[in-house]
Amino acid sequence: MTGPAVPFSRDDALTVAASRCLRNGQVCFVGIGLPSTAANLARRTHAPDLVLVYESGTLGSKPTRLPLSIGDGELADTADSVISVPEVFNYWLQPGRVDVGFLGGAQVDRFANINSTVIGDYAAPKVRLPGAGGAPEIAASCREVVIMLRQTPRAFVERVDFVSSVGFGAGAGDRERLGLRGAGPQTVVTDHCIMRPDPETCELMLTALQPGVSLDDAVAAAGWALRVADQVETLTPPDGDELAALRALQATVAAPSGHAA
Amino acid sequence: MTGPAVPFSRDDALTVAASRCLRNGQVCFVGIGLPSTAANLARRTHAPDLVLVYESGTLGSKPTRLPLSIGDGELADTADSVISVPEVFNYWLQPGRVDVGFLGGAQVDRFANINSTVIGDYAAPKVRLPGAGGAPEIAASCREVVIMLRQTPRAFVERVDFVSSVGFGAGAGDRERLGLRGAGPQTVVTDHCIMRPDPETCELMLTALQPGVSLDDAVAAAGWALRVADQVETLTPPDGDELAALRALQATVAAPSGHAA
Amino acid sequence: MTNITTLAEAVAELVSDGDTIALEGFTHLIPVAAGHEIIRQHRRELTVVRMTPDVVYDQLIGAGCVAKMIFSWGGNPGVGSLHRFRDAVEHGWPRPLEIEEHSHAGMANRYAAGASGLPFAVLRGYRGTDLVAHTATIATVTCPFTGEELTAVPAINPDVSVIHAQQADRAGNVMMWGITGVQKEAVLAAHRALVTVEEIVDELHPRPGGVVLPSWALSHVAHVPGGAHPSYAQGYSTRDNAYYTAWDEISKDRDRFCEWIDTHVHAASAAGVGE
Amino acid sequence: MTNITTLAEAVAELVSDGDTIALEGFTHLIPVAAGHEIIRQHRRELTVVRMTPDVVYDQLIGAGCVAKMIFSWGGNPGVGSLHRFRDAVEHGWPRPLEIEEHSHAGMANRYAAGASGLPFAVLRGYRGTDLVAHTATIATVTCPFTGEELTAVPAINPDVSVIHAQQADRAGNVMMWGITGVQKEAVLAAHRALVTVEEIVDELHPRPGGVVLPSWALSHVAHVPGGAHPSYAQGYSTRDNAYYTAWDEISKDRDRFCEWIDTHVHAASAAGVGE
Repeated sequence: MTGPAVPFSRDDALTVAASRCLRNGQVCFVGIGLPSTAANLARRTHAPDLVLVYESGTLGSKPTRLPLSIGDGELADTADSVISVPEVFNYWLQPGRVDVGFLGGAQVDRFANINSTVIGDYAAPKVRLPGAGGAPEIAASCREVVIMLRQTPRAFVERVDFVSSVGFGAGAGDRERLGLRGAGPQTVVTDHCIMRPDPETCELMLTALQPGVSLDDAVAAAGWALRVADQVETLTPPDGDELAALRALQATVAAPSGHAA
Repeated sequence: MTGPAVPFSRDDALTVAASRCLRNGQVCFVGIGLPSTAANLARRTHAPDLVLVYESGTLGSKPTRLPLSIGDGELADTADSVISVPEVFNYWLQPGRVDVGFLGGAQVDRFANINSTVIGDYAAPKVRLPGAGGAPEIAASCREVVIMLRQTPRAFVERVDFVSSVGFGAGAGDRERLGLRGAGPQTVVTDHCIMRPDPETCELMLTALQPGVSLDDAVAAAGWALRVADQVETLTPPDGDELAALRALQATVAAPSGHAA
Repeated sequence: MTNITTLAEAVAELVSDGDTIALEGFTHLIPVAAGHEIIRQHRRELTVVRMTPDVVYDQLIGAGCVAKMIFSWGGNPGVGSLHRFRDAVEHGWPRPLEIEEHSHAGMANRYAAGASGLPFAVLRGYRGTDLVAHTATIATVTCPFTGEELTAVPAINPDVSVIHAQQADRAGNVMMWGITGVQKEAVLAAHRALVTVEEIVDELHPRPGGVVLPSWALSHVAHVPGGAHPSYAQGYSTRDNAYYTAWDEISKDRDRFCEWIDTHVHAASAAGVGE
Repeated sequence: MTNITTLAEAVAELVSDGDTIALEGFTHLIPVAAGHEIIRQHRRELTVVRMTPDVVYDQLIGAGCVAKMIFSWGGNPGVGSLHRFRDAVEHGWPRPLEIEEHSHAGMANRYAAGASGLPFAVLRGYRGTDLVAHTATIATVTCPFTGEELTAVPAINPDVSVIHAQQADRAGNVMMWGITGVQKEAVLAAHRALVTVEEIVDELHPRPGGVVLPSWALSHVAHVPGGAHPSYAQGYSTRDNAYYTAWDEISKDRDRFCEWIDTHVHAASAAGVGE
């Protein structure tokens, strides 16, 4: 946290805050996109021994550039082991060997349930999204889950249109009732704030603000009456090292594809 | 079948007769011991493209010497692919991809059931045998089974003391009732004769005699009143090529272990 | 034993209207050329299965080959939506698309059960999700030892599975390496299997991470260099990320899509892939 | 992360009286030295699990460490019977041995279920055999989609699994190759896992057929060159077939067996294996 302030975007703040959720030595199941950027940033800053597991079957990947897809050859080339997709889900994810599941989505609701399936009615959708992919079992089986998503009232809703992956269902006790073994989404990181589940009710509460974001703005950017914790801290801004590492990571993406269009 | 007669033992006749049951290009699940010798003999004589599968997880092994155990390094070194033991049973044996299962045992009964578990009572055994190993599912799932065993009235019994692997159970219709997919033991090769199941009753019937064995001797060497088919042929004796290949195979065994005894 | 044939012959022989087919690949080794050949041969009423349907399934759907899709994640990886898939689901164009939607864990286990000759697989999955209410092929099963209730999904046994691999030998044994996804399971679960390969070699040399499929587990092998483009074949090609990006624009518009299919699929021949 | 320790420390820390332990290996890579260390440390009332219990389990049984054995084939491969096992089952010497007997397919699936965090596995197995009547851990389960009845076996989750591998790196990641049997499943099914290795290397280089177990899936790694003797470690040693043959005579006689254990196990130290 030393050095002069460096300019950063909202996405930078989101990515850096998410990367800080990962501790060195943890095993992290990584989705592609922002979660992958945040996890790889953590590996290049405070968590060099973070173990990255991708659902394509790479255990312990140490990519030198940001993978563009879950099946990027870089992930296989740098992995401790490449295994089959059934094995990654059955032998590694399902028994609870993974510490942190890192997920995004299209919608997140008050109880941290995730929708990545459909906006509107399932049978006659307004927007058909790609679908759940690996997320339902990642959300169920990892010891804990970190959700990261840009915050708008359309993305953060009272009740998701479709529960693709369970956070806390309808509230306290639901995970236990459903037999979901992990602790669920303990942290939701947005470009406005950090939310954590109320230990009693499991409802998401704003617990920290991104630097430069007001409490009113952060609450207004949720589609429900977002509760605010008694103590709200403001996150330390991304420091120079973090931003330099992030820029270096981002710079690796454009290179391999000749014309990025 | 050319050349002058070459002397051969009862075991030679048994092994050669069993090897002749295998056709070129078939996929054969091989147990260690006599079945492995017979299968490797077939590969070196009339069935060079016989595919050998061993339960240790070697697909398409082409051993240059007789393996001494199911997990002989030679089987891995010469395999098309080495896979895990769960995979060999689940992905390769269980779905019925294997043409022929080649089994031995301590006892075989009138309906070709195999005992490799115990002589006497299970709870207070006279002789505790090694156990079923891979045989129950080999006997169930291979398209057909060949049993090979030296014939004595103690080994060929009316009813096995313990059904380790099902041949035809109590008779016709039992395999279907049990949901066993393969056709079961279509051939039992002994040092006295060949037995095949009666198409109606599934009871084993003597259908061919080993060369130099009388019908009376063969029937007397079974512990039940062995039925005899209307037509009984006498097997062609092992020819010079077969015996030469068998001797060459057997010669590979002693070599790797310094002192054989 | 395997039949080494041309792609056109293999598809003509193996794929019929109404079949359930799986063209598997996990970003790596996607059998795109085989998908184009299926479009060229005007197959219809297909049920297509894949964990991660991407551009080639978008093309099959837009070309009207597909009646139903069984899947767990349908998108353009790293880019966004599949517009032909969305158009079919949202507006029924060019025909309505029935969907059967699972999670990755469920799909992987469905293939594994299919490869194992079992009618179903057991997993910890789907509990609490809305997939349970919308997908008929999710059920429960009770452990006979502990009484615990678990999720069951039925085996997938495609009529035809198609994969792309790096090498085959002249006897038709196949080897792939790098990320090999669920391809072995897809092949072993299928009634018939086609493998397109980058290269036919005299001998397969074992490699780290290499997965070998013996010829006796396959129906046909076809020599189709570049057959995974725009995806990649590790050791032979790199991913054409620009193609995926460009597809977003091409596929947004029905006319532009149709023109693209006419030019790049129908007017092209299977041989044009590089044979 | 893994703890690289001596064999004696690892066994002392991981194995307690009454534990369920699996020393897996399929002819290849059998963790014999670890078995001897368990005998030396006088562990008692163990339940020992293995698909193919062979000489080292005969030694554990004869030494009185074992209350129960869960297995599918117990013999001296290529030689014949296990005389200490038979003596325990047939005559209760040195103590009665409870057995829980399965088939290979069942045991492999029990480990796989254990590794998968499931309470049971489904297979086509055992139907019509007398194992069903004598083994309580064989049940049936009905497919919720087809109504078909299949066999269910419960997961095995040993307190400790022990395997032998060729190499570990200094961080405790392990690699084995050649016939690797059910060892990955045995390790992943266990609450605690110990791997003895032939060599500690600076870096693991991927190999054809190589199976890597990352350090975070293991409890302890111990450097025990020759730790699989008389079985073998591909690339490091060959099988000592004469030992297996000689064991037949040694183990036939109770006194001779006891003398052998005193001389070759108790009087030897773990270090004597080659560290």
